[in-house]
Amino acid sequence: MKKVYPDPKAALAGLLRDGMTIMAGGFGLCGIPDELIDAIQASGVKDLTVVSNNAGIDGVGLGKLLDTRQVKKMISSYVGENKEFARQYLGGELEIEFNPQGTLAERIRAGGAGIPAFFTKTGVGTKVAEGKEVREFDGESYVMERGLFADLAIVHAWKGDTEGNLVYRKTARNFNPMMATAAEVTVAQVEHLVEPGKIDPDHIHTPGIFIGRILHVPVREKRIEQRTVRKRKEPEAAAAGGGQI
Amino acid sequence: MKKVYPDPKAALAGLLRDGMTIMAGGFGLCGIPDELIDAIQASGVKDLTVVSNNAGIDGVGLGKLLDTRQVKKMISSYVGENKEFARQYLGGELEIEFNPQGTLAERIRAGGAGIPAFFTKTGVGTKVAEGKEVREFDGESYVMERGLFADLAIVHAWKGDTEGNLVYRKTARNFNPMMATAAEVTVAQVEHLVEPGKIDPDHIHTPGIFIGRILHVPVREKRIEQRTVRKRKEPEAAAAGGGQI
Amino acid sequence: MAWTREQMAERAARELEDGFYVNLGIGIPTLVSNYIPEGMSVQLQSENGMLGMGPFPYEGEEDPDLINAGKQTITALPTTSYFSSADSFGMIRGGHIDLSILGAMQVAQNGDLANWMIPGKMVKGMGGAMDLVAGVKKVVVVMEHVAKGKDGSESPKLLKACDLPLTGTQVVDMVITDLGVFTIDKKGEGGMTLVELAEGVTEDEIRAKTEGAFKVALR
Amino acid sequence: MAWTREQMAERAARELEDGFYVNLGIGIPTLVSNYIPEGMSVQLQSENGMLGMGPFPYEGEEDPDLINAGKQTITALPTTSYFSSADSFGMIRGGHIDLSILGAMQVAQNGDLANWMIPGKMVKGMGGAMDLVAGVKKVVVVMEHVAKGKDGSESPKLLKACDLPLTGTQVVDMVITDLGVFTIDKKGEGGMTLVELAEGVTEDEIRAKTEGAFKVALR
Repeated sequence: MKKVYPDPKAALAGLLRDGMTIMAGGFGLCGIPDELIDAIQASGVKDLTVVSNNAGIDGVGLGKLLDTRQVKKMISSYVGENKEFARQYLGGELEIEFNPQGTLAERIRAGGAGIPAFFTKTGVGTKVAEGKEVREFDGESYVMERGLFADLAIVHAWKGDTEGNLVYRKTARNFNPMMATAAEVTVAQVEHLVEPGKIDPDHIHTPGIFIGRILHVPVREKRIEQRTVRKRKEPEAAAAGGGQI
Repeated sequence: MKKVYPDPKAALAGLLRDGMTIMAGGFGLCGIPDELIDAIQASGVKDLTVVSNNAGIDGVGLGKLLDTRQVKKMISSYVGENKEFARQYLGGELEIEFNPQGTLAERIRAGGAGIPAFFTKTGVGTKVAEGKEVREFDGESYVMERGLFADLAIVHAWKGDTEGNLVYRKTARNFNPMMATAAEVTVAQVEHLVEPGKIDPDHIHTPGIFIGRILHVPVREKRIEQRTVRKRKEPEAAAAGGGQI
Repeated sequence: MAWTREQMAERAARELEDGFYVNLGIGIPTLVSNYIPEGMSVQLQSENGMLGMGPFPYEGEEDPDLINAGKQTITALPTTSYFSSADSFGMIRGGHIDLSILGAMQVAQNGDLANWMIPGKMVKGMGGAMDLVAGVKKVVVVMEHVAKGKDGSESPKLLKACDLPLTGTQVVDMVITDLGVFTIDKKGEGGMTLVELAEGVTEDEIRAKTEGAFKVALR
Repeated sequence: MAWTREQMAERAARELEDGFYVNLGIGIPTLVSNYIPEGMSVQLQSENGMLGMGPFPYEGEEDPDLINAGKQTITALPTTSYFSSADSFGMIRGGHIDLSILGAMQVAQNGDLANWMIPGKMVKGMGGAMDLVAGVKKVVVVMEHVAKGKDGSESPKLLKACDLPLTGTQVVDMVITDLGVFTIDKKGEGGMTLVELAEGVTEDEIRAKTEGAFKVALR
């Protein structure tokens, strides 16, 4: 039972077909399975429904699949950074289903955990609840949301072993762990591929059972969407974006 | 904002009242918050509803609260190892609500995650589904289960920092992480208490936000319910209980 | 000659496939781990929060923080991962476990299973059994063909319909008893089929000891 | 004199309490982190999966794997923990975050909030805003008191009812504008109350620029 594949093309061989649903991990450009996205672009597969919190930016990440018009529909929470996306959407060439970010995360988690539907406060009384069942529990209103399950999930992890056990790094974790559980087949690209036993079993974020195929991607430069820094001379308290004293 | 308390009694001060609902982590005797249970026993608080996968064994863990008749109702999945439990139950002194283990785990996780109800295949067509809504999704039947939320959760972790970030060890994790999220106040006992920054933030299982109070419990002997061993001379393949070749 | 417990476990092990993730119940199912064919990668799941369960520890090496769902001390393997009970049953309920092998009190010809309570007796609880049978892709029951009363009487366990409270409805794919092997078309209309006989056991003997209807298609 | 952006952020910071876990939106809310009183422990949550968010990194120390919900590079603190988006929004939806400070296009007198889309314009999506306003214990909106059109016209943002698509219904507890501070009894019948005026701003000025009904109880 070999899970390790030599390159992105091999790792996706036999898994792609027109009209399929693909989940792609990542938040913005952080923790995206970029090499697998490249291979999907190269394959030419089309009419895809893509479940991903964002849609990449122009020419990067999922933006590439938009450039080549391989995507029919996006299921996302925020797609603001992509001009080609806007063009196709406004031109009626691309369908979009917006989900609140937490509802999207929970729908994916539910799909992977055998839960076909759940109730949430999020979106009650808004467009998001239109056409959905709204029910009261203990005096509060909740909307019913459905689990999501894909034909294929592609995820990015920092470290993985040949059994498919994965560890994510910092905020590059985001949607990857749930997506890994919510597809017929999950393919993981990892920055460091190690032998079983090299990862402390208490540190594993995604157990190998969820990973059908795994691929080592050599470390390369990762893109930063919003490079924000502070000057070395500035006092710490003056830096925006967070603080704890 | 100090979360660290010097002893179990102090850590529970002001939190206990008759008739309250308490979640207690652990599976069997593994990963149970035993020192906190002892302190609850000593407090004399009564008419408790206790949510816990098991009910301890006679004189150990939650078994202690049964001995002193402080428990009115158990919400559990399996309570087989406790004679006093059986006596009180058969005598009508103790109420029990059995939940399938996975349903119990998910109800607790839902309670902590703001999900009042969800659907599951587990228990459809059995006593467990009686009186509950059963609904079809995509041709399969599912039963609706409700989230669980307690007044107090007590959990055991291997390591914690003063901010309340927790790490569990091996299968002592079990119900502890979900319970930590599903109560008004959660009190954690930890074997090792460290300063913030001493735990790799990628290794934290329970973020400190969920922990209201934390307590260092010195390492002591942990009880084993079913000591099962193999002889050193036996070939590995002959050992029951698991195997991988 | 009926099969021994070991032979039943050995037969059940033939349902394993390379790369399978498997949950084994208490009793005979536990023995199945002794018959995993060499060179086959099979990972055992323990529903209390572990994947990649190893053998029992050597004496003196027991770790109270490392137990299986039967609360027995066990060991880890290089492939091991630990997780919470919610994640463990997400794995089970979500259909990620390939095979569950477990014991039973009764199985009906439509795949209904009863293995958790006897009315009037002390009820211990269903533990994870209901989740496993509802969620796991393939469910194999290993049990004695008949129940033996204290007076030596025998009563069938393979029934038209279970009379004990159910653990799950239409959940069993295969039943391995000491007398033979049955498949069940649990989601369809195909019913129960006798597909193997233990050495020296006749179809007639099985028919006499089975209440549920079954076809015969020995292979 | 209306409050500046910094003064609005400073005023919002007065809603912080020791031990609070807080989620800050983009824009003025982000500035609130500059006004956390010394000695007060406040942990910032970033909904993409982080608790204990630190300041922006020094130049050259940016880590592409460490960003906030606005996709900006940030840093960690000794208290930091990372988690998945599902766990992050479990935290939010489950009511574990004490305070959310965010911007708005419109707020209604009953606490309805609109801040995610303008019909006819390109819709970018609601991101985590709907989850935050539905789940966080206390929601504080920080915004300009009126919207300014390109022609210099002004239109009120504190309304009887929002006309833009809603982000949440009855979710806002407090509104801090450049002119003053309002509280909203979002779950009750108490309506909206003006409780503070920016220095030099009069009740009349606010009344002229506010469509929603409000009581006055200056403190």
